[in-house]
Amino acid sequence: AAQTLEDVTSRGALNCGISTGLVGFASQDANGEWQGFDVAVCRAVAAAVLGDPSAVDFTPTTNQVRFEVLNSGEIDMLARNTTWTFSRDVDLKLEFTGINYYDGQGFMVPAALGVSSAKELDGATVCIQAGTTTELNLADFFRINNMSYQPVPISTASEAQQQYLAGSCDVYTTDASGLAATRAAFEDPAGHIILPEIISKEPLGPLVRHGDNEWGDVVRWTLNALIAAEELGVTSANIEELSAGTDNPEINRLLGSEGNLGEMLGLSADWAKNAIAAGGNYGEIFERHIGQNTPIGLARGLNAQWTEGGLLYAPPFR
Amino acid sequence: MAEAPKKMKVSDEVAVDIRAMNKWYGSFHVLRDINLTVYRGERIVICGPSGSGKSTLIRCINALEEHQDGTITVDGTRLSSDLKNIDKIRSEVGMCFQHFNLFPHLTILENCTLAPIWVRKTPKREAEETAMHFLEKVKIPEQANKYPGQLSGGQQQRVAIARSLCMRPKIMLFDEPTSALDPEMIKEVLDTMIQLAEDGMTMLCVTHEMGFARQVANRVIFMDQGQIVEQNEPEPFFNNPQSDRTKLFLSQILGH
Amino acid sequence: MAEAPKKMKVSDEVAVDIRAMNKWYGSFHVLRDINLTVYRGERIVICGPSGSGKSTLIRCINALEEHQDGTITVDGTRLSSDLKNIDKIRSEVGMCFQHFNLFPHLTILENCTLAPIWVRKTPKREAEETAMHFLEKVKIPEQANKYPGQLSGGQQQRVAIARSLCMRPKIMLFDEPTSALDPEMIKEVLDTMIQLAEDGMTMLCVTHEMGFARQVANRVIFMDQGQIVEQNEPEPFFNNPQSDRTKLFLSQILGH
Amino acid sequence: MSTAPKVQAFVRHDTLPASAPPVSETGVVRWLRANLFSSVGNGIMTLIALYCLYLLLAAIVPWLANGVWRADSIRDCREQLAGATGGCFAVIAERWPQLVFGNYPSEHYPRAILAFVLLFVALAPVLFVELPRKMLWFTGLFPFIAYWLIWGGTLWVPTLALAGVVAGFFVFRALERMSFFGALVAGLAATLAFWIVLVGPLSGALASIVPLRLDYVESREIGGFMINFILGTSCIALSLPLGIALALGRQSNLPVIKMICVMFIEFIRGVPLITLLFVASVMLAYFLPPGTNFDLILRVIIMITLFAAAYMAEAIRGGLAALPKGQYEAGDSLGLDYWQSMRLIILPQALKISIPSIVNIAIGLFKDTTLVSIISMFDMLGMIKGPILSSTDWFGVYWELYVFAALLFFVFTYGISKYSQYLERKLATDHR
Amino acid sequence: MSTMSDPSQPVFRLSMLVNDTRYRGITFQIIAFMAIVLLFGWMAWNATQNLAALGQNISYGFLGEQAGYDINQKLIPYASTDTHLRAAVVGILNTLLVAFLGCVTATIIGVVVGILRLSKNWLVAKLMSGYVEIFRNVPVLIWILIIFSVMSNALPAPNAFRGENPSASMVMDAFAFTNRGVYIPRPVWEPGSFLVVAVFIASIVGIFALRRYAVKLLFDTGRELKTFWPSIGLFFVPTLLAYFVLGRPITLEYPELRGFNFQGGIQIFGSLIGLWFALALYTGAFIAENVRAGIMAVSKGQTEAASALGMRPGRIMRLVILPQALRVIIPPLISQYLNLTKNSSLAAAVGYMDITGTLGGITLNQTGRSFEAILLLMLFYLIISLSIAGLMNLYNNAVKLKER
Ligand SMILES: Nc1ncnc2c1ncn2[C@@H]1O[C@H](COP(=O)(O)OP(=O)(O)OP(=O)(O)O)[C@@H](O)[C@H]1O
Ligand SMILES: Nc1ncnc2c1ncn2[C@@H]1O[C@H](COP(=O)(O)OP(=O)(O)OP(=O)(O)O)[C@@H](O)[C@H]1O
Ligand SMILES: [Mg+2]
Ligand SMILES: [Mg+2]
Repeated sequence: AAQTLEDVTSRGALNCGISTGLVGFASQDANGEWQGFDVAVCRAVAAAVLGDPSAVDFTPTTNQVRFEVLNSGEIDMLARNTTWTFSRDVDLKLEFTGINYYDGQGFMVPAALGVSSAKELDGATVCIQAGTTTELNLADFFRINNMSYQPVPISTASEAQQQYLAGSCDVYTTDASGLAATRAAFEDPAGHIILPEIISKEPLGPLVRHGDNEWGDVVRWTLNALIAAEELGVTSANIEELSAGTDNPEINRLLGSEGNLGEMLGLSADWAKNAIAAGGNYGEIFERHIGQNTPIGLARGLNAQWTEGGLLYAPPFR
Repeated sequence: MAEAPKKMKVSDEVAVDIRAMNKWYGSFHVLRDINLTVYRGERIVICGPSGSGKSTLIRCINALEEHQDGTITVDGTRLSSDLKNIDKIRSEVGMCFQHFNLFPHLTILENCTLAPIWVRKTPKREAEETAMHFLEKVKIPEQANKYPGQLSGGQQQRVAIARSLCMRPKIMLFDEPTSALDPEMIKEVLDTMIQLAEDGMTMLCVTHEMGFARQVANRVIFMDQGQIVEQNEPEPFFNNPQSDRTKLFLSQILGH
Repeated sequence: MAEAPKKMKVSDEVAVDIRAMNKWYGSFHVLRDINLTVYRGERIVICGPSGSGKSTLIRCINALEEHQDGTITVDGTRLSSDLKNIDKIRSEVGMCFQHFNLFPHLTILENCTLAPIWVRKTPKREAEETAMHFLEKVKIPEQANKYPGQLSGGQQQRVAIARSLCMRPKIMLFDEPTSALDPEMIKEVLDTMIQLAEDGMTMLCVTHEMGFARQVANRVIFMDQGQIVEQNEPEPFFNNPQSDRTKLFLSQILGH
Repeated sequence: MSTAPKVQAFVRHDTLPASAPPVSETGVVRWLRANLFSSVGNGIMTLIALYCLYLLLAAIVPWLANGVWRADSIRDCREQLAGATGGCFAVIAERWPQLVFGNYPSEHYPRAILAFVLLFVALAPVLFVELPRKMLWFTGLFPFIAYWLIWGGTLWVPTLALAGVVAGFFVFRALERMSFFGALVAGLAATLAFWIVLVGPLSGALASIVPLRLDYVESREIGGFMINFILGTSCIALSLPLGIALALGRQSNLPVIKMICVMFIEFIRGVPLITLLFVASVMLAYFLPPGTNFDLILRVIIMITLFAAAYMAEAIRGGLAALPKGQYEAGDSLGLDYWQSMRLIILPQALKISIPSIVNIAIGLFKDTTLVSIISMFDMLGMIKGPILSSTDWFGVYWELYVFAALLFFVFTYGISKYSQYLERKLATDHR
Repeated sequence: MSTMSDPSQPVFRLSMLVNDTRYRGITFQIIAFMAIVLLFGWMAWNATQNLAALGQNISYGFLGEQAGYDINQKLIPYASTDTHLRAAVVGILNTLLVAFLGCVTATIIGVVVGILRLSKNWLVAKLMSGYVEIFRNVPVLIWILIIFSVMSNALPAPNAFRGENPSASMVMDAFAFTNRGVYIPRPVWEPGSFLVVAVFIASIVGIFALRRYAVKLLFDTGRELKTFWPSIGLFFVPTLLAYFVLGRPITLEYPELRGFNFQGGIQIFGSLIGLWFALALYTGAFIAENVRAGIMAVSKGQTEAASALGMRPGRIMRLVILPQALRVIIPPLISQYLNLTKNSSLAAAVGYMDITGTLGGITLNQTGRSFEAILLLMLFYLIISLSIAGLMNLYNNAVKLKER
């Protein structure tokens, strides 16, 4: 199974698995174009491998089928809000290639409820999206804090939101990013507050099959390139200019004007340049799809560069 | 057919009295100004072309159809929309249909005892005895524990007659009881009816079996377009019909 | 009925030869030690009480039923489990059922041409001509384009005969061809069969039409309980039956 | 007994004129009395029914009447409504192409619509026997035309596929005299061999000489109601022959074949369709040689076809059982072999008897195609649940889309069920 | 045709395999059998290859591992620390629960609607056929989604019961209808309560005995005993008497609003109600058609014959029409029950934790054991289907009309 890269190049398109729809991360516009934060990772990989960010065939996947679809070879990579866990990595024989979003599970309640901490939620009815780590975290959190609750599992975010607004549950829990996105779409966002507790670590990242390390490297380093680009100040605006050569050797190695990193990966020298040019660096992608100026309005938080107090830390390109 | 029964004396007690009766289906005038008096013990055969209202007439007598105008009196009880009257009349009038309408989920014996037990409140024991008596009369006692589906058409029709008789009706109505049967079975059923006639049962019978009419009827009634066109004793009726309609009709059915 | 055909001289060629044939349904012994030789041009009528195995016997001849013991040879071909032999025999033996079994989804003409086209591989044109010829023979060429459901029972049975004839069989089997018909239609069908007999067709016919038997049969066979009890020419058979079973049976069917 | 009354001879020479019924028997009053107020109980029921009707309308009418049809997003809708009850139908107005076609490229909509219209032309001779039988030729060609119109690519692929069928047919014809069944198997094998061996390279070669191509559209771009329709029609069409084969197998007197068919049918009928769809989406790949990987739509079509075939088989078995035994015997006695009598005598009649139940299965199947949304296919329902409701603009609308979907399905399935009723009435009087 | 003795041809030729009725069938069967075995063998071989390539194996060990998730609706005790197997069992019970409730409700709806559709009342008949057409012609998944959200939007949230001037209030202070479900009082069994229950069961038995006695009396003597009021009396009086005599051993725990939700009492979850009603309304429409067809299949002649014998409509229905109609109605009715049970696998759409939601949903998802989970899932449905189908065959054979 060590030939995914060849398959992709000979096919001329990347098969990328994404979510069937998650506001800000993967959704379709009126023209049927996939847009979103996860989608951008796919496009970047396609640009890196094939030089064309639009050479992606998206396969929407549900929670149930995502790993099978990857394992059966139907898709080359899965870029969908999937939490990196031990058992998924080891037992399910998947390979997580990095983290594109540091999330954590949080709670949203109507402001009128007068709750200010998750510890006050004893006896509450909680809406969750079924079939994710969210349920496990929730169970653990309430058990540890000796509280009872009623889970209401819902299959899609739009239905969960519908139930929450109708008052079928007191609390809506999902990853904090999802909470923010949901809240932003409300008629009255101010009427709902996101509680301060984050009860879990949810590192979300793209993943590939076990056993094809070359392909894993491609995906891993494409993601790292996006992150490093932001750290190094490479943006879609200045990339043409910088790729001509700079006095920063790391930028040069990244953009292929120096060294042979691309060759080592089995790609062209300008692979990272293409990846970054596809949708900009990590920061640009973030701002375009889920940042402060979008209706979703997420702050960078943990997803800021390490230099700015966040956790984003791309290994060096050398 | 068996030897001709003596045409029995008819009493002057009135069994059924129909006066100026009219019936409409929607705006279609099916029965027009029907006047008919049937005496106890009389055997009347009704004939006429298809659609002339024969079935409707006899169905009116036991209130399977309601009439809109005129009166029907059965055995002194005036038919009205009062349920009690209807029940009373129905328990005195037995009816036999062209397609027998036996209850397929019940055995022959149960078919015959159902109504006596539930309507007449006869103890089951007694009802079964009566039923066997009448089944013997129609000559099929050995079929008592079979189901209708296992019997031939002629046998089914005879069960249907026995079933009506078990309610000990004073009047029997027959609506073309033999027209759904194969020729050899017709005889069985007609024999049974002739025997009934011999016993003095008051009968109104829609049929085109002219042999039967000649043999047992006191009176033959010819209907057309919802009216009684002609009535007479069988001999003059067949040999010397008065109305042109009747002549035409008789020439058709006797000719073939 | 038409005038009696001359009882034709029978050739000494054997058409059907049945030797020591036995048949069981499960453990029920339906046919016991049947020995029968039918010569070409012979017309045989088989009669006997219900359940005596008449139908089973003639159904064995064209392998609609299998037999377990003994041999059946039709026109020189020994009936065996080889499909080719079965096909050969069936294409030489025509069969007419009590309930006609016409194909209701095909027109009369299509009913008649189906087997010639698909089994005999006759060109359609030619098959249709043959079919019309036989339909004329049974006197219903004008119905060729109707569907069976539009025909009367007698007409349907005649079509069934024509359908068999279209395969130009050497032998025709009839299983009570008239018993599902109304009396007036029986005559039509019997006339057709008499005409066939006149043309010299070898026929085996299960029937209780004794007039037909007297008129056309070379031999009448009486079966009871799976055995051939008596066989003789019609005159001696009817006038002077030998076995008591036959006498009893004849008294019943001729009496009613 | 006293003096018996002498029979009154009576003759009427003139006909009484028909007279109008009493007032109570005609007109609106009678209609009302007969249909709404024939008794006290009935009157009460009428009132209750009227009240229910009122409640229903009171809930629905304002929502429909105040509906907003023109807006950019749900926020816009809410502003326009300013608190009043009303639907935000703008989402339908904006997203209807997606609802109907999924992500099918909009410049190719005419192709899909043409295929849709041609479907009716192709179906017409099947549905209405009065039409000239010649039209069935088009019906036979339609699958290839439709495939080409919808997926595009070079015309050579469907043409060669058709050629494969024709080749199979000739093989069948050549061998038919020897054994129908053997010929059938050989014909199918020939077709398959032709497809596998020849279609790929030959179409490539021919296409490079004479291109004749439409833009290729990927399966995954097909979605919305279109996919429900494709799945529905192709699965129904494919399941029919398979269902016939299974039904014949189940009626067979060869115990092994019978057992295989019974087990297959009972297994399929015993499990819910979505578990089979799970199998199609996650398990089927395991059962195929490593590395094979074919279109999800194709996998789903296979699964739904198997599912429908099991039900079809039961419907057809009913038809076979309803045929009198005499029909089989008449066939035998004329010398027709098993396949001939099946094809010429038994099946035409059995199928006709089972048409109403076949149509019911078809309706059920068409509705069940929505279940593919559960395995993340973007059929109409999947489109709503996935991309549309999770788009930033329309996150929060709900009812409007589901009601729209319900309505669309209703129109089609109700149409089919009306057709089946028409057919039942017609068949009841056929040939009489 | 398989055997026909033919002693003169003892030699066996190869062509006899195809042409001889004795061998032909066997030949075909062996070919078919081998084809199937080969097909399965091929698939199994592929599966082992594929699994080996992925380094996976088939193992049901995950069933013994800790599930880790909670289930709201459970009929047996279950906590997130229990195993996946127990979660699956909870799911199975939930499937059976919704299937049972759905079947009962669908039958009631179907029978009522089916009869009303034949009503002489034009408006009622039209409304009912409107209901049937609308529900039959729209996919059940859409109905599940629509009805679930109708429920959660039309009923008040528990919040609405709060405060000085609540916008919603409990019915009789005992039942609360909220969009999270319906809360009803829970009986609390104290010592002595089993006596009350025993008395209650005894009185039910008594009612049946009374009815049998009434029929026997009618059969024996022709006297008819009125059983309606005595039955009702028997239903209530002894139980109430025992209840009060024993000092009210059964008390009710009323639901009351505490914290976020109503506490106490029994909660019937919204997802259960939504799914239950969607399935019941959908299947009810089909059952209504079956019922109507069944009643119409009993010819009008039967009613007329019975009326002509002097029977009243109620009796005609019970003694003549229903026994015949039921033979026609019950077989399709049971297939509808099967359909409902299979359709309940769509529960995931509303988050009802049936077997598809637990074993086929969260467990599958958390453990990634899709192969095993789906096989188990199919097995479960297959067992249910086959046992119901078996029952149906028994019934069919029992009521088959006796024919000649
Ligand atoms: N329910 C009904 N509604 C409307 N018209 C009816 C109805 N029943 C019968 N009719 C019409 O009333 C007329 C008389 O019907 P009826 O059945 O009494 O005729 P009939 O003399 O018994 O004919 P047949 O010999 O065919 O049985 C016919 O024209 C028939 O079409
Ligand atoms: N398929 C069968 N299985 C078992 N027994 C059968 C079968 N077919 C016929 N029989 C029995 O075989 C016996 C002969 O039947 P057959 O039909 O040949 O009688 P028949 O002389 O033609 O009678 P009929 O005059 O009633 O047609 C009967 O007792 C019948 O019950
Ligand atoms: Mg009549
Ligand atoms: Mg016979």
